[in-house]
Amino acid sequence: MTKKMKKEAKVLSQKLLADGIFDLWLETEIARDTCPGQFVGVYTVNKAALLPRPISVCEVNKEKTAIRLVYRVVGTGTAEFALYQPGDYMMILGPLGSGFPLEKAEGKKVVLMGGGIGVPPLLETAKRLSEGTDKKALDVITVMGYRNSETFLSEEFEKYSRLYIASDDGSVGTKGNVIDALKEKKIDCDVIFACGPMPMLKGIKAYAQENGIKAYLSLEERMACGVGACLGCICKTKKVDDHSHVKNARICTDGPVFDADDLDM
Amino acid sequence: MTKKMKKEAKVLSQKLLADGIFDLWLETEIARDTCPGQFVGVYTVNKAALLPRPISVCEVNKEKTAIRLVYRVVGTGTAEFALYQPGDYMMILGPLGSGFPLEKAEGKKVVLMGGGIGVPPLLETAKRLSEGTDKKALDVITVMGYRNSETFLSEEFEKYSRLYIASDDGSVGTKGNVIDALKEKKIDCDVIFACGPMPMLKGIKAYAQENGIKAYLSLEERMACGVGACLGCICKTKKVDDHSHVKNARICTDGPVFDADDLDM
Amino acid sequence: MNTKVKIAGVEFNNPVMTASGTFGSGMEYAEFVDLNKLGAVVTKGVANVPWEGNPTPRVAEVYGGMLNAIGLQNPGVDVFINRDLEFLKKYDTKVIVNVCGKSVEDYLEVVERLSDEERVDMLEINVSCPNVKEGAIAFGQKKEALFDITSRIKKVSKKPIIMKLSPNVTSIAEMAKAAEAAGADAISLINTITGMKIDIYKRKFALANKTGGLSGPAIKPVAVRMVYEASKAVNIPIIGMGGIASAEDAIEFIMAGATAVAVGAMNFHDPYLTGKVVDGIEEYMRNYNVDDINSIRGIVE
Amino acid sequence: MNTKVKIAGVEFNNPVMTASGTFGSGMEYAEFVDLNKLGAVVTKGVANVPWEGNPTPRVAEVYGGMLNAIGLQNPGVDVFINRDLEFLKKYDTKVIVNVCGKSVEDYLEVVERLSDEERVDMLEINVSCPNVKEGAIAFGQKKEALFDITSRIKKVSKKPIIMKLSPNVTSIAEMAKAAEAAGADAISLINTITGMKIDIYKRKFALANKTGGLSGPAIKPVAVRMVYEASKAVNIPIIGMGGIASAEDAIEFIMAGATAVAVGAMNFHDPYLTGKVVDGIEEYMRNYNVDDINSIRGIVE
Ligand SMILES: Cc1cc2nc3c(=O)[nH]c(=O)nc-3n(C[C@H](O)[C@H](O)[C@H](O)COP(=O)(O)OP(=O)(O)OC[C@H]3O[C@@H](n4cnc5c(N)ncnc54)[C@H](O)[C@@H]3O)c2cc1C
Ligand SMILES: Cc1cc2nc3c(=O)[nH]c(=O)nc-3n(C[C@H](O)[C@H](O)[C@H](O)COP(=O)(O)OP(=O)(O)OC[C@H]3O[C@@H](n4cnc5c(N)ncnc54)[C@H](O)[C@@H]3O)c2cc1C
Ligand SMILES: Cc1cc2nc3c(=O)[nH]c(=O)nc-3n(C[C@H](O)[C@H](O)[C@H](O)COP(=O)(O)O)c2cc1C
Ligand SMILES: Cc1cc2nc3c(=O)[nH]c(=O)nc-3n(C[C@H](O)[C@H](O)[C@H](O)COP(=O)(O)O)c2cc1C
Ligand code: FES
Ligand code: FES
Repeated sequence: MTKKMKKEAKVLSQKLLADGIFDLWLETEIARDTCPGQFVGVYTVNKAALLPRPISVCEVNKEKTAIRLVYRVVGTGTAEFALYQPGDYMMILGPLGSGFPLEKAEGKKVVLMGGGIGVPPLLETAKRLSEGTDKKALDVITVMGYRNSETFLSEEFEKYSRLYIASDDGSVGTKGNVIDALKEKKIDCDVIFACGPMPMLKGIKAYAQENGIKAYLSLEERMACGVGACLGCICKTKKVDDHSHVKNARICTDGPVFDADDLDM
Repeated sequence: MTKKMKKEAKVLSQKLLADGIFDLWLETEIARDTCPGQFVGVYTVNKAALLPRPISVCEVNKEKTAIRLVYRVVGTGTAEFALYQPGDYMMILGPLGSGFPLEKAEGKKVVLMGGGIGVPPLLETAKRLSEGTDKKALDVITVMGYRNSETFLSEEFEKYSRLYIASDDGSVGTKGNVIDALKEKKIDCDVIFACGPMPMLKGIKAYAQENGIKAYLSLEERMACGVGACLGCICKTKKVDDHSHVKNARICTDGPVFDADDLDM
Repeated sequence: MNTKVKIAGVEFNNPVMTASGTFGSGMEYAEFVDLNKLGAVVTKGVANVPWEGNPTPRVAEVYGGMLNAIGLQNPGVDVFINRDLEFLKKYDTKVIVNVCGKSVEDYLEVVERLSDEERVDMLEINVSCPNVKEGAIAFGQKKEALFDITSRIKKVSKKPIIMKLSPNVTSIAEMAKAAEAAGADAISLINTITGMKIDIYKRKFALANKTGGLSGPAIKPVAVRMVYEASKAVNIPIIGMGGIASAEDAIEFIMAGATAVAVGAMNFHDPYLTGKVVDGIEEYMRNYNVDDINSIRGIVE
Repeated sequence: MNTKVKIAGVEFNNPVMTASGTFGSGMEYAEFVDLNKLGAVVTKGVANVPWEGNPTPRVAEVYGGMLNAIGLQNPGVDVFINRDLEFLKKYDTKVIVNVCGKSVEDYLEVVERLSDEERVDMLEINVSCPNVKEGAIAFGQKKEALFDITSRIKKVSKKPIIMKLSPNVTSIAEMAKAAEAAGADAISLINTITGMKIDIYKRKFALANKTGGLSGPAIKPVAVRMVYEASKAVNIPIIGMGGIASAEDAIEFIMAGATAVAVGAMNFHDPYLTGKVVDGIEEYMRNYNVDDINSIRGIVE
């Protein structure tokens, strides 16, 4: 397991990617051992807010020992992060969580499905699975769902995968959500990796079960410690969980990515 | 009375004046109506600390609509202030308090006595009384007490007054406090304006009474509102106070400068 | 859009009030805020005779708030009527006078004196100040004592009565019920939570009084919870306070069950705050299609 | 320089402990802090059988702190002994096990099971969790109930007993006295203060449980005051906690009368904090010529 640390990270660049969505590169030792699907806890300078904000790692650049975070401004913390300029420092905790099980996609047809701010965590996954950095998939297909025509990161996904888009307003790709796109495009696959809002994840789980596909889902929950100590961020599991000995797994440590079959959603 | 306001002020310059003592110029509308001896409340960005820090106005530059604050770093607030750079903004509330009664020194021999961080508030006082901007004194003498040879602001006082120095360690001027210097130099006067630590002020009050001199003392107390509403910052007075109808005056509004004869110290 | 709220027959233009002791009688803040804009000015506590209050230091800053141990310094009810109430006659806002005392008789005397003052719309009875040794908080920490003082005040008062409750109790619901049972027209909460700060370099209490009352954003979650619990326990209106720093905070209290809210220590952080809260509530109502402020009271699920 | 403190015959290398529930059993933080450096590891509450805890959201951030309503999820005492205590055998630090239950019998069962475990140095009895409906806090809010459960636990326990008190009471001094009278070897305080947060846009409680326990720097002044009041009321040692974020904060609790201190929610802000507090206390002692940490206990004037 990679050693977790809380460290200052240097802002290398930050730009607006789409309405309210920011694209931030941070130079940090944490980059050395980060796997796709893992996240970091980002601290605010604002002392009224003391808990770290969980933000997924979107991309890793090992040469520059840098990670990329793509986040939506939704509250005090993310609003503060958006103000950072190159050269500024931010305090981050990581790497956190377990990431996507790339080995489950090895030599397989994998579909990566992301909705809204669930899109970014899949970029590094797509990259590694297509380039075979760790494990190589047979075929990498991505299905990304957006609100409208602001399809942030889509050109980058095209580099590593066959990309299908769904949009709520129908302005790009399939009108509807990612499952609608999957069905419309009759995409078949062995494995799904997904990240996005709960209704989407529930839909994917059902779809995967019906079609005999393995699905791995990245979940979100309110967190305090981010390291598995506070038991704040649990999700319900089908079986008694190994750590808790009740049917609760910790999203921050046992996840955020879970085998859909293990989840009681 | 001058209208109080809470406004952003622009940092024009900041420099280290002596060990731990900073010299800050702020561009602010508050400069328009500020009298010597008044103070401002300076707010921190740190949201853990919500109360304004009272800092005396050291000098006023009406052309630049700017005020000068000279302060010692002693805690979280002042440590934050020391980080500000030209072009930054700080939130300040003012002008607060009533200031030195310059009219009481008009045509008189006045001694301004400052101890430690009580030195700065007297600079604008010395300037106005010597230049006669508002009222002109017959003679302006200043007696400033320092810890050691770091006699910050002393050259500036020399421009407006005959300056005597006392230092705790005897490295400059009279060894001892400002009263020791007053006695040693056999300075006689009609009026004293003083600012500094409580023991010094008590000594000055006693000295003034013995020698039939009028003394006006600038007091300090922990403050919350700074505008006279919370009753946090009172000092004991001899007579029932006009506002409180008990023997308490509010330092932030009725003071910080008081006629020594009115105080029950 | 309706922002008017009613408490015991008194109609307030909006639910925003000042928390007693943090706004004087409005004089000092009239420079910053148009008092006519406020739902009500709630004055500093006033007693039958002038009180000196506690020695200094009386205030200390703590994380996200402050401690105070003013000790209810006040000029007494006579000066208050002649000066403060006179001053407030210039304004078209409701006036709630906060009343303190050391014995039940003290309270009754002030209540009777104020009962005939036209400028007074309601009385808020402070039985929860943690900073005076005699009486005061004792009435606010025992439900029998609270019941007793409330019913005795109700007997003599010609003005509607708000009982101001202490958070320093095991069950706020029981205290609220006792006040209601004794005839209180409304309750307000929370007063400050007793706290302490020690200067570890001087090895001394930060306050001369040793303990003081904690207020400011730090206490907001406790205050919201108590307003919620009280609102479930009684049917009389509640004035909620404790750490309000924005219109959003004010709405949080209203959704927890408060009919009106009061801004306290954060006036010291931002002297314009009360006015901003009034504006911000209207903005929220516009943005989220709330036609009547009364429609979101206690709406939390 | 002596940093050792003694509680009920158990000697701790220094007064710095972890607050129950914020540090697991140390496993998760062992990556950040050398557990051997700590005075003691205080574990998450453990019950006779596994508990599921509350639905999510279980945590919410508030000004200067957080709310939690974990609901004492735990794997039960058997797993705890086999896994957590086993893990702790690798370390040379004292171990205090926090015990929870829904009935007196539950508590007694856990206490008896742990009584024979060598790795356990003391037991901390949590009678103050505001987040479980049955039992728990009820024992911590009525002095008779506290007296009763304490004496019954003392009868069966072979380990020294720390009673963990709730701040949600009118008089902490009375509760402390009840615990002492019933034979508690020490008391610890404060547990969290019950609070609430409402999301005004969703019009929903931020926590599924509606209320949660407030912790973090926001509550420190209340905690310091209660430690002070308790220390004046009883002669048994006190473990102080509530918002500790630095060595200075820890010393503030010691000067208020605590023999030891515990770091809680601020571990989440800084996973290295416990170690820093240990170092910072030593630095303070060096800089201010304190030879023995025990010499500044309760020294405030
Ligand atoms: C494992 C994980 C990965 C995530 N990855 C991303 C990402 O890559 N990009 C992105 O934009 N967002 C991501 N999120 C959501 C992100 O954590 C929240 O948007 C963010 O915490 C909001 O912080 P704030 O201070 O702006 O909002 P506020 O509402 O002011 O935050 C208040 C508190 O609530 C918490 N909070 C608020 N929203 C969420 C949420 N949706 N999930 C968890 N905690 C929340 C905050 O962390 C904070 O403690 C992720 C969440 C999780 C759990
Ligand atoms: C009328 C007046 C004029 C002043 N003028 C000056 C000046 O010109 N230059 C200067 O260096 N200092 C001046 N002081 C003292 C200055 O206010 C404090 O040094 C400053 O507030 C410390 O803030 P801090 O956050 O650094 O310290 P902290 O100790 O972290 O502050 C904690 C709290 O205590 C208050 N506080 C701490 N020390 C004092 C103090 N001595 N007086 C009042 N409140 C205090 C702070 O305002 C804050 O609310 C003046 C004080 C008063 C009352
Ligand atoms: C400086 C100060 C003085 C106060 N004086 C009184 C008072 O006279 N009467 C009273 O009922 N409450 C008094 N209070 C309590 C407030 O009215 C309010 O209940 C409490 O501060 C919580 O609100 P806040 O967090 O918004 O300040 C005072 C509070 C402060 C900070
Ligand atoms: C997430 C969380 C879980 C907690 N779980 C327990 C527990 O199991 N048993 C207990 O006695 N106290 C528990 N507490 C209370 C803490 O031990 C401590 O008393 C309280 O948080 C105050 O300290 P702090 O402000 O430093 O966090 C918990 C606190 C938090 C924040
Ligand atoms: S956030 Fe603490 S266990 Fe996951
Ligand atoms: S600081 Fe509030 S009255 Fe002076």
